[in-house]
Order: sequence, then C-alpha cells, then structure tokens
Amino acid sequence: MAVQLESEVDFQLQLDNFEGPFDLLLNLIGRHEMEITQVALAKVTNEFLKYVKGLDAKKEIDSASEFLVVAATLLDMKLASLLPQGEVVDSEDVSLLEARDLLFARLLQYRAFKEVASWFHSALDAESERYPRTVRLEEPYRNLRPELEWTTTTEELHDIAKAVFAPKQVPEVGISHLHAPKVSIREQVGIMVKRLKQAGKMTFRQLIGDVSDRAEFVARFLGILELYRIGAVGLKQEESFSEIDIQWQSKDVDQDQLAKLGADYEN
Amino acid sequence: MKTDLSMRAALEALLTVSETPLSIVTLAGALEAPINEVRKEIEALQADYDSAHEGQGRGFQLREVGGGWRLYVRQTHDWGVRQLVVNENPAKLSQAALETLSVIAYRQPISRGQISSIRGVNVDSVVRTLISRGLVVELFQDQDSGASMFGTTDLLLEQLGINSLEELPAVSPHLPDQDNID
Amino acid sequence: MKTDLSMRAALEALLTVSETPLSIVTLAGALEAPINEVRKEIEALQADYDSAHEGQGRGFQLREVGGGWRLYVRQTHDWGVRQLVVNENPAKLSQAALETLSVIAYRQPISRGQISSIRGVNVDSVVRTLISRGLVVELFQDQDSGASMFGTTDLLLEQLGINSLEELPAVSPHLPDQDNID
Repeated sequence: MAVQLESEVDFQLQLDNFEGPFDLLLNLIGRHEMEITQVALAKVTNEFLKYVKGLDAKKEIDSASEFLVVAATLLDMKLASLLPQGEVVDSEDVSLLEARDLLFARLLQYRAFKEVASWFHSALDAESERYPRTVRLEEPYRNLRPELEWTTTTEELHDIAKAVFAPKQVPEVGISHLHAPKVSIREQVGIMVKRLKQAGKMTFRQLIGDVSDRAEFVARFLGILELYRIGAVGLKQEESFSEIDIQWQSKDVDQDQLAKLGADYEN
Repeated sequence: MKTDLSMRAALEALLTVSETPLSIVTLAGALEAPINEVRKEIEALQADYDSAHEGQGRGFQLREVGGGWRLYVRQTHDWGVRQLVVNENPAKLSQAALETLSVIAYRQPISRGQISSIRGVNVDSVVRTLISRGLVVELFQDQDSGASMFGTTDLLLEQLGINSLEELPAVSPHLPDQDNID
Repeated sequence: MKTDLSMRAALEALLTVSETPLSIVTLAGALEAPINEVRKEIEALQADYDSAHEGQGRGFQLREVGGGWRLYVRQTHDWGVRQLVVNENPAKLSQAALETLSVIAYRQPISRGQISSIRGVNVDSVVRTLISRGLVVELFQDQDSGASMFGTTDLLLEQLGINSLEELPAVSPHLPDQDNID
C-alpha cells in the first residue's frame, strides 16, 4: 500500500518502509531538508496524517497506536498554532506545551540513537573483517584436558530436555512504556457519579478539572460514554468545540449496572 | 622467581594456543603470577609487536577486546590473509536490530517496554534475535514491575572491536535525560 | 617491490591465522612473491623467534612440519599452557552445556541457530565445548542455509549406557514442532 503525498517532489511512501512514527517523521522532515523544529513538524503534519490514514491498523497493530499518539500531538500543535496568541495559559495550554516538548524530546532521542546505530553498523562491519588467531589447540595439549566426569543418567538428561522444551513464560507485553499505573474506569465512573449526583449538572471540563494524567482523562471520557449508554446522563453540546454539558438524569439508575460499568475494560 | 622476559615468553605461549580473548586474571591464574606484572608484560609485548620490523610492526598484533587479550592479524595485512582464509561472517543485523542494540548499549539495564517507548515500535522479536546472537542478555528481573532487564555482552564488545562500554562514541548532545522522557 | 621486512610481516600475518602448515608455494602464491625470497624470509623469522627475549626464544616457534610451516607453542612453556587448559576445561559439564546437549540429542540434526532459539541464548561456545569433548559432531551442512547441522556421538550413548537414541525416553507430547520454533 502506498500513500501519495502533497509535496514539491512527487514521491510515494511504502508503509513497510517505516519502523514506527519517529522513523516516518524523521524521514518526512529529512525530505524537506529541515532541522527538527516546530516549523518542520507543522509542515510535515499533513503528510504524516495522510500516512496514518493509510495505516492498516490490524496488520500493524503494534505500531498503529504509537502513530496515533504522535498524530494527535501533531494535530494539537497545529491547532494551537492557528489560535490567536493570547496570554491566557490554562491547563489545556500547559498540557499541549508538555505534549509538544515530549514529542520533540522523543524525536531527538530517536534520531540520536539512529545516528549512533550507524556507528554500530560500521564498527561491526569493520571488525568482521579482522582476523583473530583461532587455531585449534594442538593435539598434545588437547589431551591435557581433565577427563570428562560424566555423572548424568538418561533420566536426568530427559528431565533436562523436558525443562528446556517446556513452553517459556510468555514475555509480558511491553506496556511499561505506557508509564501510568493502570487506571480503572470503574473507579473514575465512581468519582464522576458522586460529583454529578451532588451538582446535577456539570461541564465535561469541570469534570476533568482535577485530572493531570492522560490515562485518567481517557478513562473519564470513556466513563461518560458508558454512563450515557445506560442512560444515567444526558449530553448536550451547542456547537463543535464548545463546552459539553453533562446532566445527571437518573436518580434511580440500576445500581448493579452502575457498579459493573467499565468492568469490560479491565484485564 | 621468573625473569620478566620468561614471563613474556610464557604469555606468548598462552596467547598462541587460545581461541578466545584471555583476561588478565585468566593469564595470571595460568602462570600463577601477580596480576600487575602480567598486565605490565602484556603491554610490553603489545608495544614490542607494534614497533618490530623497524617500526612497521609484526604481522600480528595484540589487542584488548571484549575483556581480554588476543592475537590478531595486523590490519595492514588483512588483504593478504583474505585470500587464504574465509571469514565466516554471521548474517548482518537489520537496521531495526542495530537501533535496538544501540538503545540497549547506552541505556542498560533496560526493559523491552522502555526500548519500545524510545523506538516507538514493539521490539520483542528484535530483542529475541539479539539474544540468540549472544549480543544481549537478560540481566535480571525488575523487582517492582517484574519486567526483564536487558544489557549487552562481552561478545558484543568483541564484535565491535572495543574493550569496554566506555569506548562507545558519545551520543548526540541533544539527547535528553531518560527520566524526562518516559 | 616490497622490502624484506614488510614481506616478513606479511608472512607472520598468514602464519597467525593458519590452522594447517603452509607450504612455501602457498605462501609465495598468497603474497605474489618469488619462492626463494619467501623461503629466505621464513627462515629469518624462525631464527628471529628462536633468538628473541635474550636468547630464550619467544613463546611460539616456527616449525616445518609435513611439508609446510606453522606456528607452534615452544615446548619450554608446556607448564603454563597445561595450567591454562586445565583451568579453562572443567571436568564436569556446565548446566548450560547439559541443556544444549539435551536439545541436540532430542532434535538432531539441528543448527546452532535452532538451538539458540530454543534455549534463548547464544550457544556458540557451549557447542564448541561439546564438540571438543567428543559428545557432539557436525553431521553435514544444510543445503539451503549452509548452516552446520549437529548431532550426538556414540560416545554420548556410551556415557549414558544406552545403545541407541531410541532408548531415550520421549519428551512430552506438548512439544511444539520444530517448524514452529525457528
């Protein structure tokens, strides 16, 4: 699958050519012969997004989520650059700045390791052309080795084989890079229900006002959708990007159902 | 007590028969000699080989690589040797493997998840390849997360032609601190 | 035209890597040099090694054996070499060696790479040990991959006190197919 890109130079990108979002971003920036700067990122955002659209999420499930995270950050940055430059610094701006800096840092880090990998390449290459002395021990000396003390029985060898062939513990999927401790949607729903019951009506912005962690933010968002699904809340938004009002609707919502909310997401 | 010269000759004998790099400790153990002296004599031999034949050096040289000393053909003469012996080079590492290897080399001990977060992709199979090539090993399991922590081996140093991780080139000065990133 | 000394160094390079004695003709061919000169320089090297270290000789010597020249350990240093060989070759097999041996016993013919992927570590040096102990041999080279394929020897059967591999108890039926492993 190939994606046609808008660019001075007409070129096509093969999906399989890129190892992850940073690889792609670096390549895009490189094609425009730019250094890694905010301008460069803004300039390649469209190309990057086009590429992400073409991602076969099923096939590349491992990396698709990483691409999406980067795409989301790029989009945020692009949006921010379109907004009038005010002095207001609210929590959203701050988190946007953080996301931007994080993206820069990770991209620079990736480039640094990519650069150093080329040193590894040439060092391994050069050393493979070197000739160490690897001459087998001369016959008389070979006989100097202490005689082999064999104490293993057939049964023991069999036991060793069984242990070696036994399926290894499946290596845990690398989720530690998600960094955040696991966030429970059930727990977040609990917090929100309590507040909504008290206030009756809140905006989504108010509901997430105390959240500093991206995972918690996501959990609350999903929680709201779940609450909406069982009819516990009503949602209203006047226009795109305006505040979302959340109305607590059911004073006698099924407590069992409420308690189970979000359980699907766990484990 | 042996004179220095006879220890020097004994060291040459050991280096002649060995198929692997020999550490100073191994050499000292075999000769039952003090480590300091062994190191001094090894270095004297190295200098001797480098300065022989009126300064052009012998056809072999002593190199400290991957934690030990070993006789190598001097690079000047590789061309002649190439006609005589075939180097059995293992398959070349992929770009992904090289990048993963460099992340592990500079950031060890490091978990698969941490490598993934730097590279932006899943690295399980690449790490497996590096392990089976003997370039990377599992060092221990992290007490808190239970994650396997990986590091590089002496074989890697040997194949890079260096003796310690300190000989790795410095990474880009732009490189931010790990702590600030993940 | 090379000077004598640089030819001498080039000869040293060839002798450093060669397992078998090299004939003057082979050496002359590799260096594209006249046979007479090669002979002269080889003999000069031999004298050089014998007289070095104030007359006691280097730890290695050049000997003409079976129609060719080869580097050997000088007999004087038997003692150190013996100690090294004993220290580096424990009488008992290590756990790693036993595990590798069991993989080879049950899965032969098998390549180093296949063993590595089952054991999850590099097995090059362990396989070398098993071969040098006569428990494992290279059976043939795989036609497609060119990889050396290994199997166990009669000596292993003898040590285990069995007559054939079929007497080894079968391993569990959960055993995944070879194809699924590598």
